[in-house]
Formats: sequence, structure tokens, C-alpha cells
Amino acid sequence: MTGPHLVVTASPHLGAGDTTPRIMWQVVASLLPVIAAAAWFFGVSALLVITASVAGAVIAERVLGREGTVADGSAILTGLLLGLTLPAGLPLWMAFLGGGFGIGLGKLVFGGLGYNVFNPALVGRAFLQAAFPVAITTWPVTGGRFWTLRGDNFALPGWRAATDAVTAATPLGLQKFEGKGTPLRELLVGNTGGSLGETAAIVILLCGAYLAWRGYLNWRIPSGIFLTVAVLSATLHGFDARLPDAPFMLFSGGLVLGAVYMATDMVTAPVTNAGRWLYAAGIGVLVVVIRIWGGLPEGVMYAILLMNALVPLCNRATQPRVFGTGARQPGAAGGAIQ
Amino acid sequence: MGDLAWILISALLVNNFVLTLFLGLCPFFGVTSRVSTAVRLGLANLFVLLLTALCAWFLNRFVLGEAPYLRLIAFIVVIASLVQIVEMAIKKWSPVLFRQLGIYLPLITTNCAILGLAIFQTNRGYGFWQGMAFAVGAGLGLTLALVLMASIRERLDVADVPAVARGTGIVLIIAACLSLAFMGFAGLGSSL
Amino acid sequence: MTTAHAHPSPAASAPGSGTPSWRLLTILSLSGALAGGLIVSAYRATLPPIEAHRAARVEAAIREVLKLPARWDTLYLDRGALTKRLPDGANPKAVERVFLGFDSNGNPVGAAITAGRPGFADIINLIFGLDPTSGTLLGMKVLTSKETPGLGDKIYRDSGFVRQFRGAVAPLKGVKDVSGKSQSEVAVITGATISSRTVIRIINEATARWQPLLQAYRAKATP
Amino acid sequence: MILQAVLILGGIGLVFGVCIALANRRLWVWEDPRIDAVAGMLPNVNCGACGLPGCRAFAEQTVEGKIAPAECTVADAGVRQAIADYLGVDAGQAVKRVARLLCAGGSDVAPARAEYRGLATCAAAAAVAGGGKGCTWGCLGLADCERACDFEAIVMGETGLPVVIPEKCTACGDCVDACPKELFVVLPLEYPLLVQCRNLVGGDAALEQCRVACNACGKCVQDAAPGLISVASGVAVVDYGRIGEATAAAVARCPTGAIVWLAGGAQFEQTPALAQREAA
Amino acid sequence: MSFRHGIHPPEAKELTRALPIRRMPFPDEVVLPLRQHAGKPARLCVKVGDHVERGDKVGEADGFVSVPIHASAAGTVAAVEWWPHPDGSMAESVRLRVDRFAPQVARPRLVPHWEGLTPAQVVAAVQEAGVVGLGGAAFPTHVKLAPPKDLTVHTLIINGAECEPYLTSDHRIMVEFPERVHFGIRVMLHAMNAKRCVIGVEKNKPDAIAALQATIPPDLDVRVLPLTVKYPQGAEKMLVKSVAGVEVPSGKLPVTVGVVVQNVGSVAAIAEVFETGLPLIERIVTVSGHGLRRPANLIVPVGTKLKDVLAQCDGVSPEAAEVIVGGPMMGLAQANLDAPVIKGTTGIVVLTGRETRGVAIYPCIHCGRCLDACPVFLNPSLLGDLARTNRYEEMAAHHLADCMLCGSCAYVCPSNIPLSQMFQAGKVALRRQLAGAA
Amino acid sequence: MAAAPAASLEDLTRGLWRENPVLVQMLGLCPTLAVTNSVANGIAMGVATLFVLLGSNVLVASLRTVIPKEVRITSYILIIATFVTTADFTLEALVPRIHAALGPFVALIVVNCIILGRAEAFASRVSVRRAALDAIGMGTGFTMVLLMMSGVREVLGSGTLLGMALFGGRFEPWVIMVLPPGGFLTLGIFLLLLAWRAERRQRVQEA
Ligand SMILES: Cc1cc2nc3c(=O)[nH]c(=O)nc-3n(C[C@H](O)[C@H](O)[C@H](O)COP(=O)(O)O)c2cc1C
Ligand SMILES: Cc1cc2nc3c(=O)[nH]c(=O)nc-3n(C[C@H](O)[C@H](O)[C@H](O)COP(=O)(O)O)c2cc1C
Ligand SMILES: Cc1cc2nc3c(=O)[nH]c(=O)nc-3n(C[C@H](O)[C@H](O)[C@H](O)COP(=O)(O)O)c2cc1C
Ligand SMILES: Cc1cc2nc3c(=O)[nH]c(=O)nc-3n(C[C@H](O)[C@H](O)[C@H](O)CO)c2cc1C
Ligand code: SF4
Ligand code: SF4
Ligand code: SF4
Ligand code: SF4
Ligand code: FES
Repeated sequence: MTGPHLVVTASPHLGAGDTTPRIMWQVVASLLPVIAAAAWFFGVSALLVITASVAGAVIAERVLGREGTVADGSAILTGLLLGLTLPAGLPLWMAFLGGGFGIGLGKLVFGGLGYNVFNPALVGRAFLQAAFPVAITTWPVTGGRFWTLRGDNFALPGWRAATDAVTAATPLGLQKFEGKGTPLRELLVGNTGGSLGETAAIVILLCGAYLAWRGYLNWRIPSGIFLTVAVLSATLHGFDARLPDAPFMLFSGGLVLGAVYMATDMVTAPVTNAGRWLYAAGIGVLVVVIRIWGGLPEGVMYAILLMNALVPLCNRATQPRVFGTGARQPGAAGGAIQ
Repeated sequence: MGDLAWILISALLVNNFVLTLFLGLCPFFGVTSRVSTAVRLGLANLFVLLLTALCAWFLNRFVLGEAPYLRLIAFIVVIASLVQIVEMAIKKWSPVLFRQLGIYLPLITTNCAILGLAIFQTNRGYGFWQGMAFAVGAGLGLTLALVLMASIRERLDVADVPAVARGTGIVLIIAACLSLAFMGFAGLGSSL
Repeated sequence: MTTAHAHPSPAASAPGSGTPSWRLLTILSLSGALAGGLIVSAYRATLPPIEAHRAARVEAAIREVLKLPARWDTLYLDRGALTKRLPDGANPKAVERVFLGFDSNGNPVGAAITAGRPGFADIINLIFGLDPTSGTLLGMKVLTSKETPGLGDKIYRDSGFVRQFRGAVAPLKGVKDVSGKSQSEVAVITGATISSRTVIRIINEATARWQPLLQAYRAKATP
Repeated sequence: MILQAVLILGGIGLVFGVCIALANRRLWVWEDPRIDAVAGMLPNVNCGACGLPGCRAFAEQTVEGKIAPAECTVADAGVRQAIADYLGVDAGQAVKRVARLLCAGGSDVAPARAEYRGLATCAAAAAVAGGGKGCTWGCLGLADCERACDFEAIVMGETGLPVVIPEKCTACGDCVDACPKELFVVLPLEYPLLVQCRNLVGGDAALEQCRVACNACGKCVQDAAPGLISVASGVAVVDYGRIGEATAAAVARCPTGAIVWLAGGAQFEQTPALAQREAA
Repeated sequence: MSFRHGIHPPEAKELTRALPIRRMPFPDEVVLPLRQHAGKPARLCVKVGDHVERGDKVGEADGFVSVPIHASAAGTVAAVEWWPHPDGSMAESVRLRVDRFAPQVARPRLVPHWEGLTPAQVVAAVQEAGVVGLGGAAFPTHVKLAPPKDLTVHTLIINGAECEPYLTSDHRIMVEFPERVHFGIRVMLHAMNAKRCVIGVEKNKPDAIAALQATIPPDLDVRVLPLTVKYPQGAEKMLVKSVAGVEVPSGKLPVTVGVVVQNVGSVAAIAEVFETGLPLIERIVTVSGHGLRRPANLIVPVGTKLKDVLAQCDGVSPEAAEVIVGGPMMGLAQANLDAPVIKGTTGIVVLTGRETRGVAIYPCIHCGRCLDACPVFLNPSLLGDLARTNRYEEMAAHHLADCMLCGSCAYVCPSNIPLSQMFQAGKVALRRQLAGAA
Repeated sequence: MAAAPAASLEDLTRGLWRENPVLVQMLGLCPTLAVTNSVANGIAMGVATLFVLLGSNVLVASLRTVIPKEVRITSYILIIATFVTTADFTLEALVPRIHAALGPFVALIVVNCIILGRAEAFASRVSVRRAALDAIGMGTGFTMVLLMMSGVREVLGSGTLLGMALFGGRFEPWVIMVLPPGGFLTLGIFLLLLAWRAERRQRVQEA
């Protein structure tokens, strides 16, 4: 029989239709409102900084990565998220460097998409924060005309930024070092100092809700983080009224952006649901500890990075219980990797 | 009490022996391919650190007051001998453990963390309980770093790490990331 | 001391055999003596410059924070009070002390006090000059710290910050912007709030502790 | 001062000397130091070609005299001799064995029937309609064996067949384990006769699947010493117990070339490109 | 009525759901592999040139876990040779040239009437009739009817879930021959000395539920249980969980918890065997798919070549890319349409190029969807990583043996990782390692 | 024992690159990472280590026939500790600032695996001459790595070299380089570059 040209593939012969690049691009798309909010508050500087970090990330992925991986969208996503954690006045060369470092050392040396242990955007940011602690804690005020630069964005590569922009302490800095609160409304709307993407809590929550609904992010992680932070800070506030209350803790700083977009990076989060709860609780606790007892006003980035390091152990401790057995999969003893 | 707590937390997290003080890198890079081994080595180290703190306190208190110039040599000789005894004991009673830790057990002697602890303890003039807290913090911090590194390396065992990074390169990059992450603990306990 | 892993052949499997024990002991004693001798000679040779350096460092610090006193006394803490004499049998290194400075007329100008506590990275140790009667500071100098270069290290690199302590009245208050209303206000460094506040806190704690002791000493010494 | 120093050091030394001496007596475990020495000389690739679980096991057994140093096929002659000298034993003799592929059906002669899409490993493809190859016994050419070989002794040839380089092959058997079609056997290099086919279909049906298949015509059986070759269930089988009786005549009339006379050499005539790569 | 995890693939049953079963004519040639069931292949008992009647044995059962193979048409043995098998290998097969002019009619009873037979005699008769599980695994049914002495069977569960997309053969049996199903149940209950029977049917077959419900014989304790529509509801252990609420222990058979699961098709086949007196020589096959011109539910003589069955459905359309024996979730792609329909062939599905999965495979992004899909609660993501690096022993330690290759994990994987394929390869590799070690 | 000149050269150069204690043997990483945040520290550490290595190698080699096997490790430790204590005092006497910056790491030379490793694996078996050459080679190799590391870290991290400003006032230093992560990062990138170079060279050779 001269039949059709036959293809043979393995079962299952059908697929659910979602692909990894589609997930990445969907998340990118969901970030557009957040970027718009950043541009609304910080004008052209916001767009410049984000563009620079995306460029850094994409160029690193293109040059150092395997062939054709830029198209999967993950590098662009990393760049965008990195950009959103930076202050508007940051010199562009730093944002570019951060993107490149995040992708190069946070992702590609581990083997590229899927294999990295630490969130590449946060590796990039942690690198920048350790390298340029002054520049990255210089927070321009919101408002102003769209075309006004919010800092020395165009400082020459290698050169220090001229410090002439109007800056303001972030709500967390105000709270921690001066004991001053910020009205909740301002926090929700985003009319406060801070990094590009962290200010508009409401917008981020809406985008996150959309992603959770579409199944692109695991709702357990943000929920677990919010829950832990709320409970812990409410308790502490109850003991010592000088400590910030729960709404402030939830909606100030990078918590919302971190919980919704960065802790949920599935590559660097546990695969099991129980592990995700554990991971989320860990992030929540660390955020509160660092914010209240640590030296830094904000701890979301470090909390996520630290829990990233604990992900293999979270996975190992929460392997599913196999159907028809009383036992979990070999964890501590047998050596569950991941 | 607060003082002891700070000493412990500081050695465990803020000034983690491995990740911020660069002490004990040989086991950190050498014996972290499996979590199970890392845990055991970490605990062995914790044990030796406690012994060391004890010895250092004893020597400082009763022997070296008059002869500070002999500090280093006394520390190293005493610690080396003690570890050798411990090593023999392990070899006798747990041949499996001995085989798994292999050549690294004698190297615990020649491990910066151990001697470093003794020196820090002396320089900072820690008393007995302070020394113990310091040793516990340092030992747990070392174990934590070892276990984290080992669990990450186990995960990377099945990853597609590029050829140039395989081996020590990737381990150093992981260490850099861990060290970056631990910067989050900076200032912890210095409460204003 | 013997090492267990060096047996060349099964025949030599009895522990400790090979070299006679007396030889091992002799060799070890000899090398111990040799090592001790070498170390002691090195110690002797280097002790003077080392002591000199250390003394010079202390001296420079005291001079700086006490505004060039003519001379100073070392006061030791003995059973809750300051004395000039080292308590009997005490290890001079282990006893807490302050330095009381005098001007060329022999009038006390103030005391130099060392103190420390954890800052942003690790313990910050500093020395400061205090006029115990008025609580006015004479100066402050950071001795050791591991604060972040570029941020926390401004507590000793930023001369503006350091200068504020001269003439300020303890207990100090760290503020973002100096209102000028109070002698106790010290402006903290932006970006190094923790380190600056740690400095302030060290001084306040040490003042609270030493000021009464110093006052008591002065009261005792005057009559 | 010197006296003080000596006294302190001596005191410490004495205390711990006694401790260790005691410990030594009570805790000490003897282990033959020659094991370490031999293990140090071995290549430590833990390939298992010697049939033992790793080089250390080999060292233990050589020290105990249970196995001759030459059985480590990875170590070169110098190393084997060195071990033998160290232990004062005879290095022994090991027959050079190599992996042989029981298939010659490259993509030029054995067409695929359907297009396999999916994971590019033989193990995975074998589970999907036999990998789509017309001959379901034949080599899939997805190089599981090449990847399994620690010694780079297998190179995938132009037609998608693995080519074993006898000089590099240590007969560790990793390829035997790796091939899902069980196409490798480890045989002494000097065995000259090999049937390079496992296809059990006989006659023209076999040739439809592959032009170099053994079609079970039985000519080789007639031309060889009686009983040396037999055609059982569709493919010729050599009785290697009697390999000494083999002559090149056996392969002369094979219509497909499925049976070959190797004369102790490499299995496939290397294609020009391969030869070039080898030469470089 | 459900189990945890699982997936919801598109059902695609509308193509054939409403099409009555029809009988296809005899082909010119049938090919009867001696290996059509789990267990030992049958032993050949004919020679080339022999003439056989419809229902005559061509292969004898070889031991207890084995069944005979019968000629599905009258004809002459043309050859006994290696022939493509639908599992992708070659198998020893009897090629039968069908006698065009033979009457192919019913013959004197080859299988005895069941009334009056002891359970043991029923089991023997079922074996002689060559009945195997028609749900796909083709496990000899008589073995399941003879549980070990120390275990009692309290419930017979009939698997009418038919959770695979496209397939409707069980559905049509339940709609068209509900009495036959009940008759089969009666025989089986008798054989196992069990009292109770539950028929589990997914809720997307309301007509089948209604038909079965309406025909329950008053003297039988039979219940029809509507089940949640979810893949793999029909998998034995999942079904037991859904119906009886218990987990069959890992590595154990359902009979350890006192239940036996039989596919509706098997039950109907037993009924038919005892009704007609003919052994199992034909089966109902759903031939469907968007790559097929005229989908159908066909009664196909066992041994009919796939190409002949497809020809019955007016052949495949030009877009056809992949021919699958079985359902699209667990079925096997065919490289050779000369392979025959065998007893375990539930369906033939022809997929178009558009439907087949993409070729690009991305690395695992640890999204965890596979963990949420796996009905036996494995960690496919981890198993996949281990498989990629050939760490088979570790896969075994992570319960590879419990994986039933349902493909749920690979179905949901956004990175398109062929997880279940890797697991199958892993199982094969492990088995070979074990064999090598032995 | 008259070693052939080629052999002496070999003893001398082995440690520089091919068997570099840090980059190839991965020994002595603690000091390599801990003290390389400034070039001055790196030099001081390198020189101190070189001194100890040379002293102990020479002494071990010259005493190799005297020291019984049973106490050899103990004796080596004694010898090394003596030299280290001496070096420690000397540094404090000569360059107190640097001594303070190096912290405990001068004393920790005692446990630097390079030194005990060379004593045990090399010096105890060869002539004094060869042991000395080896010590110089290894010590220089170690110092070289310290110099490279501390050069990169100081230039990037402080914008200075040996304390002298290089770039003028507007240079933005990469503070991370003088912080702990910078140590890991710099060595990690070094190793990546080395591996990359080696790989590329191999590829070129193959082509
Ligand atoms: C890498 C890094 C290093 C830092 N080092 C110090 C430091 O040495 N001392 C300090 O007080 N704060 C340090 N900080 C803390 C922050 O700069 C903190 O925001 C600051 O103390 C708050 O000051 P502000 O209220 O003026 O913003 C550091 C932060 C980072 C990210
Ligand atoms: C090796 C093996 C042995 C089996 N033994 C029995 C048995 O003794 N009794 C029984 O009732 N079923 C037995 N079964 C059948 C299973 O219960 C089951 O029906 C069969 O594997 C098909 O189920 P599936 O299609 O869900 O895989 C056995 C199956 C296998 C694979
Ligand atoms: C993933 C999976 C899905 C299955 N789906 C069905 C199904 O929908 N219907 C069915 O009858 N058998 C299905 N089976 C087969 C059953 O597990 C089991 O073999 C059968 O019900 C036993 O009956 P039998 O021996 O009469 O075939 C499935 C098996 C697996 C592994
Ligand atoms: C919900 C979601 C959140 C993500 N968050 C991050 C992130 O915070 N940082 C990042 O680099 N990539 C993020 N990614 C993209 C991607 O997972 C990341 O590039 C991988 O870590 C690279 O291996 C995210 C992807 C998704 C779907
Ligand atoms: S010989 Fe086997 S493993 Fe090698 S390519 Fe062929 S099928 Fe694959
Ligand atoms: S017929 Fe023989 S030679 Fe040809 S592909 Fe098959 S096994 Fe290989
Ligand atoms: S194929 Fe195996 S691992 Fe995947 S979902 Fe099914 S049972 Fe689980
Ligand atoms: S579904 Fe695929 S990508 Fe997601 S965790 Fe499982 S294997 Fe990885
Ligand atoms: S050099 Fe520090 S532990 Fe080895």
C-alpha cells in the first residue's frame, strides 16, 4: 500500500497546547500595564531604564546562550522584571550591566532556561545593589513632566551619576529610619518613591490575578507570602505599636511585585504545592525579619534569593505521596534532586 | 544573653564563616556533591569547632596567658591532635562514614574554619559561653552553607550546565550568588 | 605523637613499630625546642616595633579625640571604680580602662573612652573624648570597622560627619536634618543610617556607663 | 622565655602524645596500604571493563592476588607492569577485546518506513513503532552508544552507524548496555568472523527491509567448517567456541555481505570523511 | 466519584459516538500474531498449507497465563513468519489466505454452554475461548476470573469509563448490547463466586448509563455508577479509587482489596462467546480521527490488516499524518499499515499533521503541572531529569515502577517534554539492566 | 644531587601555571578570596606565603632523612607554624596596617593546604635544591593569582591600584568587588574564562 507519509511519535499524541514560550510572552504582555504605570509615575526615565536592562539581558542571552533561545521570551521577561526593580534615575549603563549579569551569571552558566537556581532578574539586581549601593538607593520622587529625566540616566559608562535629581526616601526607609508612616492610599496607587514597578500595588495585583486565572502563575506562592507577612506583622504590631502594621508591610516596597512576579518564577520555585507553601512562608518570614530586625529597609529581593537557595531542600522535603503507598518518595535519604 | 544570641546569629548568618568570612572553603567546594555527605561533614565540623572553642578557651585561660607568642603553634598542635583522635574513633566506629568523608576528614585539621575560630575567639576575647555560642553559630553556618551548596549541586547534576562552567566554575558562581543572598542578613541584630 | 596511616608493609602492622619510641620523643622534643626557640627569638626581635606601633596607634587616637592633651593617665576599672593602679595580679590586657587627659596646666580636659557594638557588617570599635562634667564630646575616631566601602565607611571617611561630634553634648540624637535647636543633634549620613546611628548609640551607651564612674573618680581625686 | 616556650610546647606534646598513643592502640584499624598505592596507579575512570565495580575494587583484588594487573584494559602496558612490579606479581595477559556491532544497515541500505519525531535517543525511539526503521532489529543511529562510551571509541559514521575504533575501545561494555536494540557484543579482536545482522526475517522479505540483511540463504553454512555456522530462525550464527576453524571462504558467497571477514581489524571500512577526521 | 489529579483532554467522541456498530466484510488475508496477549505467546499448532475453519485454533495456550489464538476466518495457512506487530516490533504470525467462497458461518458450538459449569470449568472455557481483556492490556481474562485461593473477590467492577479521546467502542456496546453486558456479568460473578457488581461509566455517556440501568436483571446486584469525566478514569487503579474509594497498594493487583476490574468489552465478549459458542475471533474497533474520511465503529475480524480496516472507512484524507492503534493518549503510532488488528486493539485513530504534537522541546521549567496531573502522584519533572541523564536506578527509587505510562504528564507539559516516552524507555532500560545482572 | 637544568626549570615553573596551586589544584582558596580586596594585601599575603613555603620546604627537605614517618605530619605542622608565627610578627612589625587588614589570614597560612601539601607530597622526597625551587615556583604562582585577583578587585572595586586613584573623581567603583561575593565572582569568572580558552584552543586544534 502506498499509504500516507507516516509520522511516528510517542504517546500521548495530543498536547494541552500551552508552550513555554507562550507562557513567557503572556507574562511579558501582562507586564505592560505595570510598565505603563511606571512610565506614568517616572516618565521617560522609566522606559529608558527598562529598555536598557532588557537590552542587557537579551544581548547576553544572544551572545552567551545557545542558538535561538531569545525567541522563548524568557530573557526579555528577565530584563523587564529587572528594570522594574530599579530606580528611575539609575544610569542606563548600570541597568544594562545588571541585565547582562543576571542572564549571564544567573542563568546561562547554569545551563539556560529551566536550569537556573536563582532568579536571574534578582541576581542582576543583587549584583547592582552590591556594586552600586548608592545609585540603587537613590529614589526619585514621582510626578513631574513625562520628558524630564529623573536622574543622570545618561551618565557615561563607568562614571558616577551626577546627583542633582529630586529624591525622596521610600516609605520603608521613612518607616524604618525615621518612624514615619505613609498613607495606605498612596501605597496602593503608587504615588510614592521606590523602584519603577513596585509603586503601583493595585496594578500589579490585577495583572497577577489575570495570570493566576490563566494558570501562568501559581496562586499559592503570592497568597502564602501575603498571608505570612500579614499574620507576622500584625502580631508584631500588636506587641509593639511602633513596628509597622500589616497593610503597610504588605503594600510598601517590592513585596507585591516580588510576590506576584518574582517569587512565582517557576524555574526557581519548588515544583510541589506543599513545597510552594513552604517556600512562600519562608519568603514571608524572611521579609519581615529583614525589614524589622535587619540592616536594610527592604528585604524582598534577599528573601526570594535565599529561598531560591532552599528550593532544592523544599522539593526534597515535600515529594508527593505515591498512590497506593504509605510513603513519600525518597527525600532526605534517597536523594531527591531538584 | 542578647550578646550570646548576637554572636550565634552573626556567625550563622550575618558573618557566615563560609560565605562572608571565606573560612572553610575546602570542604565547601570539595565535599558538596551530595547532601547526605555535606550534612555529615558539616556536623563533624560543628563537633570539631566545639572542641576547638573549648581548647582555645582552655589554652588562653590557663596556658598561654604568659606566652602569647605560642598561641598559633599551640592551637594548631592541640587541634591537630584532637582531630586525629576523632578521626581514629570514626574510622573505628563508623567505617562507612569514614569512607564517605574520605580524605577530607584529616583535612578538617587543616581547615581554616577551625583555626580561624580559635583566632577570632582569642582576638575578640570571648569567654567560655561566648566561645561556645560562637562555635555553634559557626558550625551551623558552615553546615548550612555546605547543605545549600550540596542541594544546589545535586539539582545541577541533572542540568545542562555548559562544558566551560562544569566543575569548579559553576560552584564558585553559586557561591557568589549565595554570598549575595546572605548580604540580606547584613545588620541583622544591630537593631537601632 | 604518631600517625596511623604510614605502614609500609603488612609486616609492620603492629601499631607504633618502625621507629623506636625514644627516638620519636627525642625528635619531637628537639623540634619543639627548636620551634619554641625560633618563635621566641622572632617574638623578641619584633616585639619593640610592634609595641611601638600599638602604642603609637593608641596615642594618636587619644591625641585626636582629646584635642592634643599634654599628658594622660590610664584609669583601670577595679571593682566598680576607676583607679590609677592596676589591680593586683590582673592581666593588664584584660582590664577595662579609659584615658584621662590633662592640659599643660595639669587640668583635666576629658576622658578618652573606647567602645564598640555591631554595626551594619560587623562590630564597630571607636574611641571618643568626653568631658565628664558637661557631657560634651571632644572628638570621635573609628578604630576598626568593616562597614561597606562607599557607604558605611563614611563614618570615618566623611570628615563632616566626624567633625559633628566635636562639641556635641551627649546623649546624642541622630537626625536626618539638623534643626540647630539642640546641641545634641547629629546628622546621620544618608545611605549609611545604620552605621551612623550605631556610632551614636555606642557613644551614648558608653557615656551612660563611664560618665558616672569618671565623675566619681574626679570627686574622689579632687579633695 | 625560651624555657617557658619549650615547657609549654613539651607539655602539650606530652599530653597529646599519650592520648594519641592510647587512641592508636585502641582505635587503630589496619588497611593494606598497597591498596591505596595500586588505586593511585590505576586510571581511576571506574569503567568496569575489568568486571569489578570500580578501580578501587580492582586494586583490592589485585593486591589480594585475585586478578592480574593486565585485566585492566584501560591502563597502558607501562602502568600494568608498574603495578605488577610493585606487587611483585606477573602482569598477566589479557586478550584484547572490542565491541562489535551486529548491524550494517546504515541509512543508505536500510530505509526508514516512517518519520520518527521526538526525543533523539535510541532508547526513546525504540519504544515508538520501533523507531520507524523498516528493519525493526536494526540500528536506529541516534547514538546512545556513542554517548555512553567514556573513551570516545565510538563515532557515528556517515550512514548513521556507530563505528568502533578498536584502539580506543576498552571492552567496558557500556555500549552493550546502552543499545536498546542489543546490537553490540564484546568479542576478542582477533575473532575474524562476524554476522553483522540480527534481522530474523529471511529471504527476499529481509532484503526489502535492508540490502545488507542476512537473508538466511545458508551459503556461509555450506562454505564453512561443518557446524561452525548455522542458520537458526532467520539469521546466521557463528559458534565462537570453534572460531579457530574459521576461514575466509565462509564469507565469499554471501549475497548480501551480511557476514564479514574482519581479520582482527576495525569493523567497517571507514568512510573517507571518517578517515579524515581520524587522521586529523 | 473520582480520583485526584488527572487531565481533561478534548473528547472528540462526537465523530463516532452515535454511529451504530457495523460489521466489516472479511478481508483477503488475515495475519494472526501468536503474541496478542500479556503472558506467554501461544504455541503454533498449524503448518503452512493447512486449511482452517473459522474458530479453529492456530495456536495453543502455552501455560496458564496464556490463551489460544483462533482463526478469524476460514482459509489456508499461507505462511508462518515474522510480521509487523502493532506494537512496532516483528512477531511470529500465521498468515491466513481467507477462503473467499467459504460460508464463514456459525459452526457447531466450540465453547460449551455455561449453565451448569462449575466456576473452574467456566474459567477453563474462557481460556479455551481465547478471551483476553479488551480494554487494551489484553491480559488473559480467565486469570483474573481465578483469583488466588487466599483472596476473595467481593466486587466486580466493570470498566465502562472509556476515557481515551475518540474511542467509542465500549460506549456503543453499552448502548446497543446492554443485556449482553449483564449476561457477561452474570457469568463472571458466577466464575468468581462474587455477589456484587458496579459498572463505572463516565458521565459523558448518559445514553449508555440509561441503557444499562434499564436492563439490570432483577436477580443481580448490579449498580451503574456515573463517574466524573476525567482522564485516566478508566485506568484500573483510578477506577477502583473512584468506585470503591480505596487505593490499590503500589505494586499490587486490585484483587488484594477484593475487587476485580473487567472492561465492558471483555464482559460483552464473554457473553458473546457463551451465546454463540464461537471463541474470541473478532472485536469492536472504533476507527476515527480527523484524518479519516468516514469514521466508524466496526466489528473487525482479529488479524485484519490496518490498511484494510482504513479502506473500509474510505481511506485516510490527504492531511493524515499519524495512524495510531489505541487511543491518542496511550496508543501506539504505526510505521507499517500491514500490521494487523489484534485482540487488544480498541481503536484506530488517524491524526492530521495539525493535531500531532509540536517538535520543539524546551527544558523543564519546573512549572509543576505534571505533578498536578499525575494520577499516581509521581514527580514526572524529576523523573524526566533523571531519565535525561540516564540515572535509571534513581528513577526506580522514585517509583518509576508505579508509573502506568498514562501520558497525563506529557500532555500538560508546556515544554513538550515526552515524559512518558522517557519513562517507558527507562522501564525498558531497567528491565534490561535487571536481566543483565541476573 | 645534580638535577638536570631542565628538571630544575620544570620544578620552578610547574607551580606558575600548569600546576598552579589555586587555578589548577584549587588549594588555598580561603586566603585567595579573603585577602584580595586590595593589591597591597594580596602582595603581603603572597610574600608571606612564599616565605613560609620556602622555609618549610627547605627545612622539610633537609630534615627528610631525620624525621621518622610516624611523626612527619606533626613535625611538618610544627615547622610550618614556626615560620608562620615568624611571618606574622614580622608583618605586624613592618606593615601594621596591612597586618590588621589581613586579619587572621596570616596565621591561617598554617592551614593553607598548599604548604602542607607541598611538604608532604614533594619536599619530603627530594633534595633541598629542588624543594626550594618548587617552593619558589608554587609561591610565585600563588602570589601571581593573588595579584591578578586583587588587581581586578581593587581596580574595579575601588578605582585604585595600590591605593592610587586611577580614573579620577567621577569613576563609580563596583563596590561588590571588594565585598565577599566579589571574591567568589572574580575567581569564578577567571575559571570560566580559563575553561573557555582551553575549550576554544582544543576546538581550534581539532579543526
Ligand atoms: C550593599 C549595601 C551595603 C550597605 N552598607 C551599609 C553600611 O555600611 N552602613 C549602613 O549604615 N547602611 C548600609 N547599607 C544600608 C542601606 O544603604 C540603607 O538603606 C541605609 O542605611 C538607609 O539610609 P537612608 O535612610 O539614608 O536611605 C547598605 C546597603 C547595601 C545594599
Ligand atoms: C504480571 C501481571 C500479573 C497479573 N496477574 C493477575 C492476577 O493474578 N490476577 C488478576 O486478577 N489480574 C492479574 N493481572 C491483571 C491486572 O490486574 C490488569 O487487569 C492488567 O494488568 C491490565 O490492566 P491495565 O490495562 O490497567 O494495565 C496481572 C497483570 C500483570 C501485568
Ligand atoms: C491510563 C489508562 C487508561 C485506561 N483507560 C481505560 C478505559 O477508559 N477503559 C477501559 O476499559 N480500560 C482502560 N484502561 C485499562 C484498564 O486499566 C484495565 O486494564 C481494564 O479496565 C481491565 O479490564 P480488561 O482486563 O477487561 O481489559 C486504561 C488503562 C490505563 C493505564
Ligand atoms: C510567573 C512568572 C514569573 C517570572 N518571574 C521571573 C523573574 O522574577 N525573574 C526572571 O528572571 N524571570 C522570571 N520569569 C521568567 C523565567 O522563568 C526566567 O527567565 C527563568 O528563570 C530563566 O530560566 C518568570 C516567568 C513566569 C512565568
Ligand atoms: S547501535 Fe544501538 S545505541 Fe548505537 S546508535 Fe544504533 S541503536 Fe543506537
Ligand atoms: S537487516 Fe540486519 S543489517 Fe540491516 S538494518 Fe536490520 S539488523 Fe541491520
Ligand atoms: S505517565 Fe506516569 S508519571 Fe506521567 S502522569 Fe502518567 S503515571 Fe504519572
Ligand atoms: S510539566 Fe513539563 S515543564 Fe512543567 S514541571 Fe513537568 S516536566 Fe517540567
Ligand atoms: S584553605 Fe580554607 S579550608 Fe582549605
